[in-house]
Amino acid sequence: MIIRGDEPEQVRLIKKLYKPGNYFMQGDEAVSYGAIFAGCRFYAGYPITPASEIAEAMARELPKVSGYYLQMEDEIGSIAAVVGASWTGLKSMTATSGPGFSLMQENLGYAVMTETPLVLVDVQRSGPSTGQATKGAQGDFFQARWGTHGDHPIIAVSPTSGQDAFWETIRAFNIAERLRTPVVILFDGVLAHTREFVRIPDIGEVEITYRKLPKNEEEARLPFGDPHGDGVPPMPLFGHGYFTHVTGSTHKENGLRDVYTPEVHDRLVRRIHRKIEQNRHVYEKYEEHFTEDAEILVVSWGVTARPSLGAVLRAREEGIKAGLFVPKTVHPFPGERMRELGKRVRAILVPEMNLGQMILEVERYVNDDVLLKGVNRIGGVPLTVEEILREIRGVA
Amino acid sequence: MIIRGDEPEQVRLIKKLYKPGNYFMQGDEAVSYGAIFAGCRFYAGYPITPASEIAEAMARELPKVSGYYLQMEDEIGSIAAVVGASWTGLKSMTATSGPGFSLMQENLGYAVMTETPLVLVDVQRSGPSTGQATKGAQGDFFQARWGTHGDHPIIAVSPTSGQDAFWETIRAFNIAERLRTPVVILFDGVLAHTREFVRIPDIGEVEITYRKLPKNEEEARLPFGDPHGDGVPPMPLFGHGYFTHVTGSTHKENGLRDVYTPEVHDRLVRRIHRKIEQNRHVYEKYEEHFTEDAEILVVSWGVTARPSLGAVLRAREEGIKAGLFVPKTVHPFPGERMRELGKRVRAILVPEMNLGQMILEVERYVNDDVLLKGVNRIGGVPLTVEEILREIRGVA
Amino acid sequence: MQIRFAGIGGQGVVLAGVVLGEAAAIEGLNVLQTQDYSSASRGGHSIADVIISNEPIYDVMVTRADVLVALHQLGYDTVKESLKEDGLLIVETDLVKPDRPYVGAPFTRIAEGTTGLALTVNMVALGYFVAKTGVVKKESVEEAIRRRVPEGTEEINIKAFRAGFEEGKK
Amino acid sequence: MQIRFAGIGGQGVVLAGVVLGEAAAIEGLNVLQTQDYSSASRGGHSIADVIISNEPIYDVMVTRADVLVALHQLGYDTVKESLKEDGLLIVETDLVKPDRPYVGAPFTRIAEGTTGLALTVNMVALGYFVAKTGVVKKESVEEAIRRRVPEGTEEINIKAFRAGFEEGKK
Amino acid sequence: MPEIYSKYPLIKYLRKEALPTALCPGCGGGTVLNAFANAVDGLKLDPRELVVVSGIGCSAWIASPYFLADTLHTTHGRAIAFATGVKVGLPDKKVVVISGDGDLAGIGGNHLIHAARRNIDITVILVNNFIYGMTGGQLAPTTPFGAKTTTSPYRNIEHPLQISETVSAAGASYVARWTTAHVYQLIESIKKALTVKGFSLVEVISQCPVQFGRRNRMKEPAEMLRWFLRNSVPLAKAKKMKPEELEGRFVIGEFVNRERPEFTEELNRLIDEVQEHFGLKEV
Amino acid sequence: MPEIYSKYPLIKYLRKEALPTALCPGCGGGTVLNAFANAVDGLKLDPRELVVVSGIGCSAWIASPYFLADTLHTTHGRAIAFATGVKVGLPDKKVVVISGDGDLAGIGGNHLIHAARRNIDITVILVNNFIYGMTGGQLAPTTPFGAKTTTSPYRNIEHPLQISETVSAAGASYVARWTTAHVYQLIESIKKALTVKGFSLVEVISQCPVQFGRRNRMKEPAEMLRWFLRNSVPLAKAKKMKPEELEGRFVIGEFVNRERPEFTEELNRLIDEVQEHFGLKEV
Amino acid sequence: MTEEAKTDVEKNGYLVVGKAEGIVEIDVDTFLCKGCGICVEMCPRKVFEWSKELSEKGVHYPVPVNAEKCIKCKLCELLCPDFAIAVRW
Amino acid sequence: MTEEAKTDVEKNGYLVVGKAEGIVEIDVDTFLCKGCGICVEMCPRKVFEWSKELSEKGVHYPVPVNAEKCIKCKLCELLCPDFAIAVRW
Ligand SMILES: Cc1ncc(C[n+]2csc(CCOP(=O)(O)OP(=O)(O)O)c2C)c(N)n1
Ligand SMILES: Cc1ncc(C[n+]2csc(CCOP(=O)(O)OP(=O)(O)O)c2C)c(N)n1
Ligand code: SF4
Ligand code: SF4
Ligand code: SF4
Ligand code: SF4
Ligand code: SF4
Ligand code: SF4
Ligand SMILES: [Mg+2]
Ligand SMILES: [Mg+2]
Repeated sequence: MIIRGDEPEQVRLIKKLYKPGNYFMQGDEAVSYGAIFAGCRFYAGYPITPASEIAEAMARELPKVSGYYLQMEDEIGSIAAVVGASWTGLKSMTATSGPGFSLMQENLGYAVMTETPLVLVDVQRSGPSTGQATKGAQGDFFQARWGTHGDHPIIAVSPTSGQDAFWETIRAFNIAERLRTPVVILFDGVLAHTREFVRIPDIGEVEITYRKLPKNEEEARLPFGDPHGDGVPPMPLFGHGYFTHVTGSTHKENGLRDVYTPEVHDRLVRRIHRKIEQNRHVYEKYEEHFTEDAEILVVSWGVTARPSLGAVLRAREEGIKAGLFVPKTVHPFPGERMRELGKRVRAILVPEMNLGQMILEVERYVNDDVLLKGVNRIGGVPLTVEEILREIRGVA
Repeated sequence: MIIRGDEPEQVRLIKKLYKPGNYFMQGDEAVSYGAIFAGCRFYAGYPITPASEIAEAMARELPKVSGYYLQMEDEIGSIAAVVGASWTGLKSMTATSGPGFSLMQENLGYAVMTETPLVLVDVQRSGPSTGQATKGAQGDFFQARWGTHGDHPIIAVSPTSGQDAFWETIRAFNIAERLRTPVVILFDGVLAHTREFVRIPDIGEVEITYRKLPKNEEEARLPFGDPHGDGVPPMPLFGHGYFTHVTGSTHKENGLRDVYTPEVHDRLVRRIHRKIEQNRHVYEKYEEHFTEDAEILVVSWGVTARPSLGAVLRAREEGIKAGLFVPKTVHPFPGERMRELGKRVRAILVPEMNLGQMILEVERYVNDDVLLKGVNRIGGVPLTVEEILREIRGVA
Repeated sequence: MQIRFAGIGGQGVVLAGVVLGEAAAIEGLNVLQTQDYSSASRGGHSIADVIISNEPIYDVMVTRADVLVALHQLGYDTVKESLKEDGLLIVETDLVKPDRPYVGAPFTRIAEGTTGLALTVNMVALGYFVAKTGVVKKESVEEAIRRRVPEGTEEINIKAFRAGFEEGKK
Repeated sequence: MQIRFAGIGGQGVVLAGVVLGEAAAIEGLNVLQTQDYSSASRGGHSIADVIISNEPIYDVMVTRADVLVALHQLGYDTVKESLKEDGLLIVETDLVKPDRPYVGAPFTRIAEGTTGLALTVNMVALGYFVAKTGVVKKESVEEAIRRRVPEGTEEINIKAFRAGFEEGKK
Repeated sequence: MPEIYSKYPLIKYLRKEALPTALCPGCGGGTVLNAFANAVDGLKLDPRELVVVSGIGCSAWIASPYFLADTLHTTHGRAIAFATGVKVGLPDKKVVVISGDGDLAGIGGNHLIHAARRNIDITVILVNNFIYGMTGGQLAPTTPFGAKTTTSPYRNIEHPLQISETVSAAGASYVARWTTAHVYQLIESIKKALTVKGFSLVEVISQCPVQFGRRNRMKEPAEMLRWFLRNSVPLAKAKKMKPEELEGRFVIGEFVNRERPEFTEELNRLIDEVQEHFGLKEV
Repeated sequence: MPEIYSKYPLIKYLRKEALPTALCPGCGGGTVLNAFANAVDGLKLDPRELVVVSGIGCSAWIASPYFLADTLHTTHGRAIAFATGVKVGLPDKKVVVISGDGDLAGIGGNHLIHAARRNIDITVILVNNFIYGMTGGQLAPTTPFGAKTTTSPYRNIEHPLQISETVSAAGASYVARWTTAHVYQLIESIKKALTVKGFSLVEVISQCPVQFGRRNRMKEPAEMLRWFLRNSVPLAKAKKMKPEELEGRFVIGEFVNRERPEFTEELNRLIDEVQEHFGLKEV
Repeated sequence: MTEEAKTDVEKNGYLVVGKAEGIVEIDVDTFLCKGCGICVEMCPRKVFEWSKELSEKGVHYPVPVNAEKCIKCKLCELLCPDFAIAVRW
Repeated sequence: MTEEAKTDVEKNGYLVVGKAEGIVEIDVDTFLCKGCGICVEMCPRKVFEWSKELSEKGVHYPVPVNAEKCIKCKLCELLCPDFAIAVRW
């Protein structure tokens, strides 16, 4: 049985349960409702601050929509169960924070290698290690990119508000399904625990994507092939009599292990990279404000994008030609657009709740003659409009 | 009891056991002997190809020098035991490969946060996921830098031959002890299993560093202070009656948890970063060949540095002004030297057994007018002199 | 307006913030509510922030509080710096000894007197705050309480809220 | 000189490579020895490479083999492309059917005949190889065998090596 | 690729293109595969009704890729956790985990225990060969006290985990231990395990002649089988023996066989209740 | 920081500057700390001879930072593995792990079992409050069947892990279970556990009034203590009862108390043997 | 505070002392006490009563008003999660 | 190959067949067989003997020369790790 979020029965349940309207809710809840609207019907997780509210909301809501909530014995098992469930056709998710994200890295790599669609929410908290467990941060930017071993691509999106979290979660599921790949949501503890208005739409307003299934026996026999040239193999789900073989070892197009032939490895791993590279249109997303004529560009992401916007607006009021660039898909980084914007501005500020991570990506795309400066804050307290504004004034 | 590798009894044992001379041995064995010479007397690990030979050598040799070999139930437990042992004063090590390295990330971050000296050998194999388990690779370059959650610094060294592995292991221990920090050895499966001559020196030739111990009660009361201004607190070992409190949560100089005060977190995490930043002289190391007049610079590391040198030598024979830059400490990356060299050359080639990782670091330090090109190979087979030479010729 | 509630774990400070936020939401105002607390236990400080505005809100934290409602010395000490010079300080007078001008009452005793439950102190304080500031309507708060408190405890909480409101109106 | 031994797991191909490497090391030559095998089990191919040279060795793998010693069809098929056009091919004639000129003998049968143990086939082949190429001295190999084989099996292995050597001298 | 000539009909359960297996000659893993095929055949199960999950190790290769069903070859130690997701998604299929002692009871021991506790309807066939076979014969948490391995070159100073006993304590519905030499009983136990509703474990003591036998004076597979036969003690008899007497013995038989609520059934029942409670059922 | 006035002499074992603890009013964790101090005092142990290790959770805060000894506050679930390294490095010290059910038997269950198997001389005091307290009251692997938590808002459909029973099966030298209400017996058991050579576990059923009690109709700490007293069954009696009768009961008492070779002793003995064998001993 | 025949209750800074001459002295540290009620509820002799006033923590604390009934079982002292009680004689 | 009174042994491609008319037919697939010896050693009736020649794999394989002694216990078939044996009647 495959539960599709757009089945009439599911639509009926959702319509009955979730009246469109504005709700005062936490960011974590917004993620959860986003997941349910996107069709997520399997959640396995392990409690951790500040992601536990996602688990709690899923435990409460999933049974209502015939979905499964599981609490596993740890985060390693959680993502493992999510992968297993995904192969049965369930849209699946887990959520965690830094320590759990570290533990999930091995199996996240497995999901990349086996091309298993799933969504992993990392609600970033102040690290390293246990750090300040109840405080938010943006310190896992590069862990999301490089946390698992070996060459691998990854897609990560990062919401900038509760409302955005609802929609970005849906987008994350759609990307995961479309490209048969895990997608990380780089959320943060500040927004996770912030209550705001979130508009819950009618399910009819939501566009939902499903993974490609094999059209025939032949496609089913090549679970890791590329029959459509888009790098995305149709996924022969378990339980349909396809006798699918799935392994995290290097495998041929038919799924069988071949860990000795260099060409097999090269072909597989490069195709998995190419799949992500050639489908930028599926996931690339950024927001721009006043970039047409900006002289000072603020590049920010996630929770910090919001005070950054406040600061840019204030700077404009003061007559400073400031602009804002917000990558919403942060991995792969929208480098080309960054390069273009970098050519037009005099100074770039990169506010982040960390000691400078996204700035290292920005650095790769901008020339030496642009002043590049981080605006960094650690300790669990978000950057404020005032602080960012001060930095803008400083380079104005 | 603290076992110091330079105690007369230990020196006697080593002199008796290991006669100076050339031995035909695997890279993994060279690492093991290096560790023993450096004073490593505790090893906890979990078998994994291609790192198991390190465990096997340690299991065989450690009892001879009164050291402890432990096999744990997994890699998470292995690095945990290593941290525990380090706090009793034992120089401690673990070794693993990709999947295990992923699992160790959480506790590697704990070691960074608690400033626990230890050495972690990652014998890189061909990933992602289980990939080609018996084949070597260089795909964990950035995982070593960013694998654990939250803002953290890391030091990683990477040997280029069996002989080098012996000495780099000693250097890794010395850095770990000097800076009270974990050090990663980015080794690889090719060299790990390659047998070559390794000269084992007399123990008298080996310079060995030990961690700073508190000089008095006052220093002991501040296990996370900075009494000497070098960012490195003396380490009050367990079992000495200091009543030391150690935590991976944000803590004050006295070790007690304070996870709410932003300044405490900021002070701690920035000092830990500063400790690494301000002590570059302790760990920065690179090799240069023909860089004085090079027009084409090959930048390579680890196992690939060796065919790179072969290729540069051949290119010189052919009259091509090629040079070679080999970071031996790969994290923090020797960026300043890279920047200097980058200014002098026309083209830079970066051969690596991956899809292009160190090249992303190089990119940050060189101008757009330099031709920058990766020479990449995955699939488990090392790059050859001939292949790299071909690329050099291609840009000559 | 930036409002900050400060107390210790167990005083229901976060719930007070959530109810206030919900009340503002009911009135169609822009509102953002956050909190800061010790790891899940009851000894440490507990802070709830509410920003209410007619404009879009860009800050995700209270930067300078217009009102600080302090229910416990520990909470007060933790955040007192954030209250504007001309801000309004409301305190639980038995448990907070402020070092600047304030208004307030023995909210815990009022709670015990009204509902028999010390832990309704949060609603008493909220009532007092609403009476003093008028930032939201009494009725909106009562509706918000009905939505947000555990089933079965609505009336008791509203009772406490009203007691505080009365005290604030004095 | 680049030498490659190829067989299947269980034939002791790696040990042959290691012994040859050690022998070269004993003679003070530069030597580098690597291997490639299936994950710990016996069904798959098993390859051992040895590079012996008077010069420093920069490659960490055999790029073009001067000699290929093939003990099994599977190993042969896996690496036969790497043998130089004018390279020397030595095969276990019962188990490998090469598609190019070769020399060789039924090494397994010789092993069984000499030591009673099929698994000394590696030493037989090594002896044959040394006889044919002379790249290292017989005595060095015998010393290397003593250092490298499990305690108690030195003599049996040397016996097999000598049998192969004799066969190679024929 | 030569044609398979074997007249053994159960070969139909295998992925022929992958044969012969990559396991060593005489590896007990092959016998376990044989026994498993017999059990499936005996129960007349359509392999389309099976999903087989494994971790990493030689024993994890038993079904991956050789058994012709949906097969999920996962990461080291995590097979049961993956299988949990599969079972929840496909509650009507038989989900089977076949993997090694190191994989399931070493690094993966926690998933084993918690799956047993949850009593999820998964059948685990744990191939206990006392060793980490695939990585070259290192100490396992099942290695007998005193035995030699590449990482206990002098002698093992640790005690082996009593897997069946521990999993019984954790709450499984069915637990049995046999050796490969007890192949008839083994087949019967696998059949029972596949039939029981709830978590079931069949621990199979199995020979690794190459990595264990060779270092412990049993080079020939058959020697190991004889060692198993010689040292096996039926559970009933073992209960009357002292711990010292049981040192180095293999207690065989059925440890538990009991009815307890099964996890996926409970989960689906809960969903029903909740939908009932909130009036979500279609009328 | 006000002075501590308490006349209770055992307060000398605590880090006074950190008091009062950050635990909730009536949290059983405080009682466990009290009992542990009593056991240390009763044995006249110098706290310099102790190293206390914990994971993450409210119960992990019992000794970190409150108990005045070398204290290692580690990562979630891994305390026993860290403690293993400490014990090997300091074989003559008493190494104690005090942490929660989720920490030690949930995520960390595998280290628990393997330490028991290895029989390393570590004393584990496992505070079982049926819940993930610190993270706000989510389901734990110890939560009773049917109970409500924030992640089982309708009812828990899983079965709780029988920790003491499972660890006994895995091979510990000493295992006992008490509740905080059985504080005298608890102190005696901790004393025994600290004295026994080998791995020892004292499982303490403990009240979390805030995250467990509140959601399961026991808001007052004392109510929970009375619940413990009402439902406790001594081991001897429990052996005569049926599983159904034991549902929801707490079996208390000593599960095992036996002598087995201890790991660090064996390890040091092995070193001795090896050095002897290679003629490395100084003459 | 209730006055009982044989128990003297006095406050000394954070300390509340109940003395039953010749029998027992029971001390409660109101800085440490969090008012959980375990002592009040579990004392087999109902030695404690709740304070009327709030402590600095904002909680009522136990007052050993009936110290003379104490059987010195020390249960209160041992169960107190906050080391706030000492029973001495 | 040993010739026994009642057993006919013949080779058919990779298959070695031992037929004892009216009793049993035992087939060994020498492509699958790895020569582990389990059947040879564990057969209660010593039905198998080792081949003189090596198979393609380089191993000796079992030849059911004494098929007529077979008691059809199928132990060889069930124990064979490589599905190489079929005992049929
Ligand atoms: C995380 C991780 N650690 C270690 C390994 C290496 N590894 C592969 S198989 C194996 C042991 C397998 O032992 P077991 O499960 O007993 O299987 P066997 O090979 O003995 O059948 C190990 C340690 C790995 N693949 N992943
Ligand atoms: C890897 C990881 N996962 C999750 C967490 C979050 N976490 C902190 S404490 C805890 C539960 C603690 O439960 P328990 O051990 O029972 O202690 P209690 O608080 O109940 O005393 C969890 C899940 C974490 N810190 N690290
Ligand atoms: S190493 Fe052991 S377990 Fe692995 S295939 Fe060979 S015999 Fe079997
Ligand atoms: S949440 Fe529960 S376990 Fe944690 S301190 Fe409070 S009462 Fe104790
Ligand atoms: S038990 Fe301790 S903390 Fe609780 S009320 Fe009594 S004195 Fe106070
Ligand atoms: S010692 Fe016993 S009787 Fe006395 S006050 Fe305490 S609990 Fe009551
Ligand atoms: S048991 Fe099977 S593999 Fe082994 S020798 Fe007999 S036929 Fe060959
Ligand atoms: S069926 Fe039994 S008797 Fe017949 S050959 Fe096989 S093992 Fe021997
Ligand atoms: Mg095994
Ligand atoms: Mg708990």
